[in-house]
Amino acid sequence: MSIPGDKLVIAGREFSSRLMVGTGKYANNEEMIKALEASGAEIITVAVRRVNLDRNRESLLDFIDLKKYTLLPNTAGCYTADDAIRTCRLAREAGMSDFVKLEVLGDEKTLFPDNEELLKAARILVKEGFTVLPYTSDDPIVCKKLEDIGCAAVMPLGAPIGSGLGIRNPYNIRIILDTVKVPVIVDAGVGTASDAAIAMELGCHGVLMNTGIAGARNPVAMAEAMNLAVRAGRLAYLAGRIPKKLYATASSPIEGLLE
Amino acid sequence: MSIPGDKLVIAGREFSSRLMVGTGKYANNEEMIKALEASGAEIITVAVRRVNLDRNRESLLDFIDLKKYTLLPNTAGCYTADDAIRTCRLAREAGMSDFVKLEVLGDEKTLFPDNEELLKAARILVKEGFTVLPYTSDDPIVCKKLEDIGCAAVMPLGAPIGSGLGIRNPYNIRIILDTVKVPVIVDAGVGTASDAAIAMELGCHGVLMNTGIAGARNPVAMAEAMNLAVRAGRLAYLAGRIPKKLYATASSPIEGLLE
Amino acid sequence: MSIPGDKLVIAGREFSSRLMVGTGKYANNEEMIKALEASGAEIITVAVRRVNLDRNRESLLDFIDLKKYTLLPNTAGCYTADDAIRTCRLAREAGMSDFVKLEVLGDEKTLFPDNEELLKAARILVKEGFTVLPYTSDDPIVCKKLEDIGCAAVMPLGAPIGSGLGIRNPYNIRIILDTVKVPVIVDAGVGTASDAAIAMELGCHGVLMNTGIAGARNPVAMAEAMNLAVRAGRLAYLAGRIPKKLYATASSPIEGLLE
Amino acid sequence: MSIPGDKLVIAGREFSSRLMVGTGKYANNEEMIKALEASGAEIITVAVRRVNLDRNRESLLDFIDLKKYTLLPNTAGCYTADDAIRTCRLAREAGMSDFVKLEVLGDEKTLFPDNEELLKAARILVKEGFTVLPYTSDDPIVCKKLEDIGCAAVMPLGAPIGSGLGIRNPYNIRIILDTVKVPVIVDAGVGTASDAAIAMELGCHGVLMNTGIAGARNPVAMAEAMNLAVRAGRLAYLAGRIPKKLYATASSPIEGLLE
Amino acid sequence: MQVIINGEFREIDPQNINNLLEDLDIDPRKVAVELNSEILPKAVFETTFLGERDRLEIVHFVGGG
Amino acid sequence: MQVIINGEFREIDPQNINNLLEDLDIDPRKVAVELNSEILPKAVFETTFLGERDRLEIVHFVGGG
Amino acid sequence: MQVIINGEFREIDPQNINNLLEDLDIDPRKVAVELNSEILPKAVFETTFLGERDRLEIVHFVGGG
Amino acid sequence: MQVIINGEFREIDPQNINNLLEDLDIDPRKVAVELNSEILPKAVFETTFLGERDRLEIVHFVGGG
Repeated sequence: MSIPGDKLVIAGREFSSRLMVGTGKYANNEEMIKALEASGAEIITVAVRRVNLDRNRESLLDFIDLKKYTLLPNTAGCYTADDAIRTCRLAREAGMSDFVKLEVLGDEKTLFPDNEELLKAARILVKEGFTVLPYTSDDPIVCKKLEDIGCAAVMPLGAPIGSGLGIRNPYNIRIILDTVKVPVIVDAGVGTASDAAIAMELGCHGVLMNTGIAGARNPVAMAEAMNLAVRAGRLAYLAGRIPKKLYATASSPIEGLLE
Repeated sequence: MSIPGDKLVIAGREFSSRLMVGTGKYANNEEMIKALEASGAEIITVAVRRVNLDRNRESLLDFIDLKKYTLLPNTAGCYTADDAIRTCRLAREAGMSDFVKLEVLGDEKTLFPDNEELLKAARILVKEGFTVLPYTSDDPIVCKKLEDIGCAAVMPLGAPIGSGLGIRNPYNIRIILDTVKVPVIVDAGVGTASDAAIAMELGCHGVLMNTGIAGARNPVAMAEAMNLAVRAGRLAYLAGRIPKKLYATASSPIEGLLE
Repeated sequence: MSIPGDKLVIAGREFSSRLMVGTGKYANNEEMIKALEASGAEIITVAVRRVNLDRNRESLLDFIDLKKYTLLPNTAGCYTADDAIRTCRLAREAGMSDFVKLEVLGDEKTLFPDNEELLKAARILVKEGFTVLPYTSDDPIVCKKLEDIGCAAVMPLGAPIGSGLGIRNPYNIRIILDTVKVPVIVDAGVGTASDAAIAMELGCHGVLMNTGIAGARNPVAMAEAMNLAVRAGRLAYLAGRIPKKLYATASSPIEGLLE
Repeated sequence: MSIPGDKLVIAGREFSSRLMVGTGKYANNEEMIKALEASGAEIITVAVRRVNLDRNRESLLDFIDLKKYTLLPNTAGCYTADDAIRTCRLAREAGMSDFVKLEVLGDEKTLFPDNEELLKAARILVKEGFTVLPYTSDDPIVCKKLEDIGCAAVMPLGAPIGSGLGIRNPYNIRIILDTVKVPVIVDAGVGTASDAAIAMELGCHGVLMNTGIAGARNPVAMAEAMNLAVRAGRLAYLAGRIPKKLYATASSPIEGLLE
Repeated sequence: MQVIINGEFREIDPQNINNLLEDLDIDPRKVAVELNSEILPKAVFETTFLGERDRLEIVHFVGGG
Repeated sequence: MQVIINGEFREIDPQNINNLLEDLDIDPRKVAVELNSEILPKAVFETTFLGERDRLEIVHFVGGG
Repeated sequence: MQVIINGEFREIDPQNINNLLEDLDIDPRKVAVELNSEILPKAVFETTFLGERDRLEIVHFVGGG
Repeated sequence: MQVIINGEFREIDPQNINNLLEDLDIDPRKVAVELNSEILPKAVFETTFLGERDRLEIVHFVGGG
């Protein structure tokens, strides 16, 4: 159930799964691990936070098989380029990898990116050798700038983080796909399986989500649903759908009808 | 990759796949067979036509493994209750089964059902012991009448046959799902994978399609896409999606942020 | 502010306004009269009910200027052809006019039409010389039958009565407009001004509403909004809108730019 | 036909019309003037271009009654903050007014704003005492920054300039309306009357368009349609629409039905 | 004698429809009348007399959509 | 003698349905037969003989949606 | 002497901006003028004289969106 | 002596980073350390000794989207 040789390539690394998932908001680590399994994801996002000195020292890394999953540390919670840069440097030190999901947020209510600060941070981080995957708006001009700066992909939002509204503006996503050559990964807004399929049918190279899975009544089942949906959407995109028409076309032959 | 015990039950018969596919419009029988395989369908629709006395006698049944597939003969091309009834009787005789996909068309341009004639035909066919699966409009009142008549399922259209417009009016489909107890199967209009997923996410019990697969540039790949999409949509429906919100909710914790 | 000679013609009678409004659900008669004025409507619907022998004898007709408004009695509340026919006959007797808004409802939850009964009633009423304006589904096949029976217009619903969902399926409305020659009037579902404008932009000949106005916080202001919106939509339809494009076209000249 | 005291206030100046229109792309000046009249607009945009020394000296200002219309010079065609600033300074000199529609474009295909450059230009122009009305994306974070900088309004695009796609992402427009206190004027993308009505129903304070009118088959009629639609949408917004419901509510009484 | 008007039993004197409507303070021009399931043209209101157990429906227009 | 099969005139010898299908190289298990507008159960193919001017419809399943 | 007006070389006599605009048949109230990349207030049109190789931009309003 | 770790004052003995992490029961391979706003490569954990009033940030990965 896959297309031979159809790989997602980011910064020269190949991935078979086009679904990236977050590790936040699960009831417990067991549920999280089961959901990661069901999702088939190879890239998982993590946050960088202070070690809590008063609580048990249990670390997320005790649960995650790093042979199986590529960690993508994010800069969630950063509202300035400086904070995001600092977080990326710490993430690299902690994770021994250059991959970062760069977020610079504009406000707490929308969690929309502050693209002016995002561009600042991206310019510096790319120079420092990071593989930058920026979370941004569905703004083709910003995406083109991020590509020109040297980001390894662009990750426009479909809708606000955790909103479950799906892709609010497929037109912009299509324009972004026409505009940049790096992978386009829809990040944020996916609420259900069809949202993920739609992203892939538009031609996106991948989808990233967290709340859509972790917040579902049954996260493991939803993880599997998203796994199937991303593959369904990708296959449909490659298969070449029928054109839309206002009127009908019969699927049974006219010839040989009884008289 | 399936939910144990989640079966589609029609007239007491259980099916594991919720995708039903047509056998029309394929380039050749080999392609059709490959697409049926990829779709995972267990129920396939066929048309009833005169044997062509001047051509080779090759029959569709020479290609289809009847242990694997349940035939669902349709009455495509019938514009009156009488024609549809006659076709159903012939189908039963030819196929040794009571299952029929009842279509009574209103005009050639839309191929929309003539529900007045459809109801007439259904009343007679149910009395004659047929297991009637009627192709109808997204009209809750007609669907309720069809259920009351004794049809085994209702199959409202998502959009015109072969149009690829997807589910034009999800509101009516939802109302139909609230209104009848028999399985609701979206028949016609599905153009791509997400359309099928959306039908299942609404709570539909199955999806029936032909042109969406056979008309794709790569029918076998699209058949697999539809297979995955129907399962994705069903799983998402059962998993319980997150609610939609206008604003965001963070997926990474606030606690432990650097200062 | 109108297009000379652009009239709505129903059964040979000319109307300047393409907005028809109901008279139900107003806080009081004064508010209703003000709203009718603001709407600019010339045709208003009324219901037929028993005179309440225990209450004051005040009649709706004491408030409505019949020189200004054409009454369109409805058969709201009728669930069979017989009830609707009986109500139409009483309405003609009470109102001395042949105009009737024919409704035969299918259930109380959706108030969707029972088109099978509707067709029965229409066949009889047209024979009895009524000018029949039937409330029906967005079903082109039923609309064509109603035209062939001799109805003076068809009035497909945009969405359930009082739902305010607007036109749920513009595709079907467009097909109906392609299919019949009598006026197509969207009846039911309009929730706000843009819904009415959209109906007219599709090419509909008129819009009928009640709850959208009477249920607004300020019914008189909403009545004026609907009046403007119907004219705006009609004008836009006649003016010929620009085509939709994925990409941009500059509205300022390139020539003469500074260097 | 208007709400007493409902004025659009920009930088302390009051306007009765909430529709702003461009002066580009008309077949001739006569048609343009007629369209301006029909639109009821009080603010009209103009471009700044070199005088053509080889052609007749006829100036746009020979045709426009400056007692009636407020000129809003734009910086269309500028791709950097510097060009836009230079154009604004020339516009002020030529027009003796501080009002400018600030555009800094990102590319020629989408004509989407380059918000990074836009913010740069806005910071300088506001300091120089300009009344800045910036054309921007439907990005609440950028809009908040523009307000904080001191812009007199924000003008997010509904869709690409001249695309006629309407408001592609009403969710973002709603969030912008929640986020800023200055007037929100939808600029670009309006293709027909209902698009303008929808913008106003969302709560926007005004709409700006050019191609939607000038590009229509009959620009003068479309100008009137837009005039009516903006007023209809505004009135509907103020009147308070009915809530949307999946099911129906009768508009005729149940009491007094025949038995 | 007893008749049924709009579903209610009523005790009235023998009389024609016009008198009845007058008694009920109803303007005949604004209503329609059904007598024993037959519609009664206004023209015969004067000449139609009520009998024991007659069933009458008297309807008029009310606000509706 | 002459019969009409699927709308075409055909000259055939008097015979039963099974023989006819055999001559036409048609597998009886995969078709349904209508004789003069009456459906013919497979059970009676052997015992049903064609007569002059009989109208036959022989149908089977083809690809359809 | 030679100046560049709106990108084109032009041979003109030494003169002030007002005279130039007059020669060019341009209404000074309806244009803005940039001299060697500096905006020229209308107030100084009279007192500003053109020199060899000066670069002038003369702009006005045209239809735009 | 007193240092500030993740925003909290702590009384500790003079020691190097590795010892500190050991005392805190933290696996050095799974964290990153910032000393007085400078990131500290793991390579120098052994050779870096804490001084009075040093400010330390010790971070690791947690679940996030």
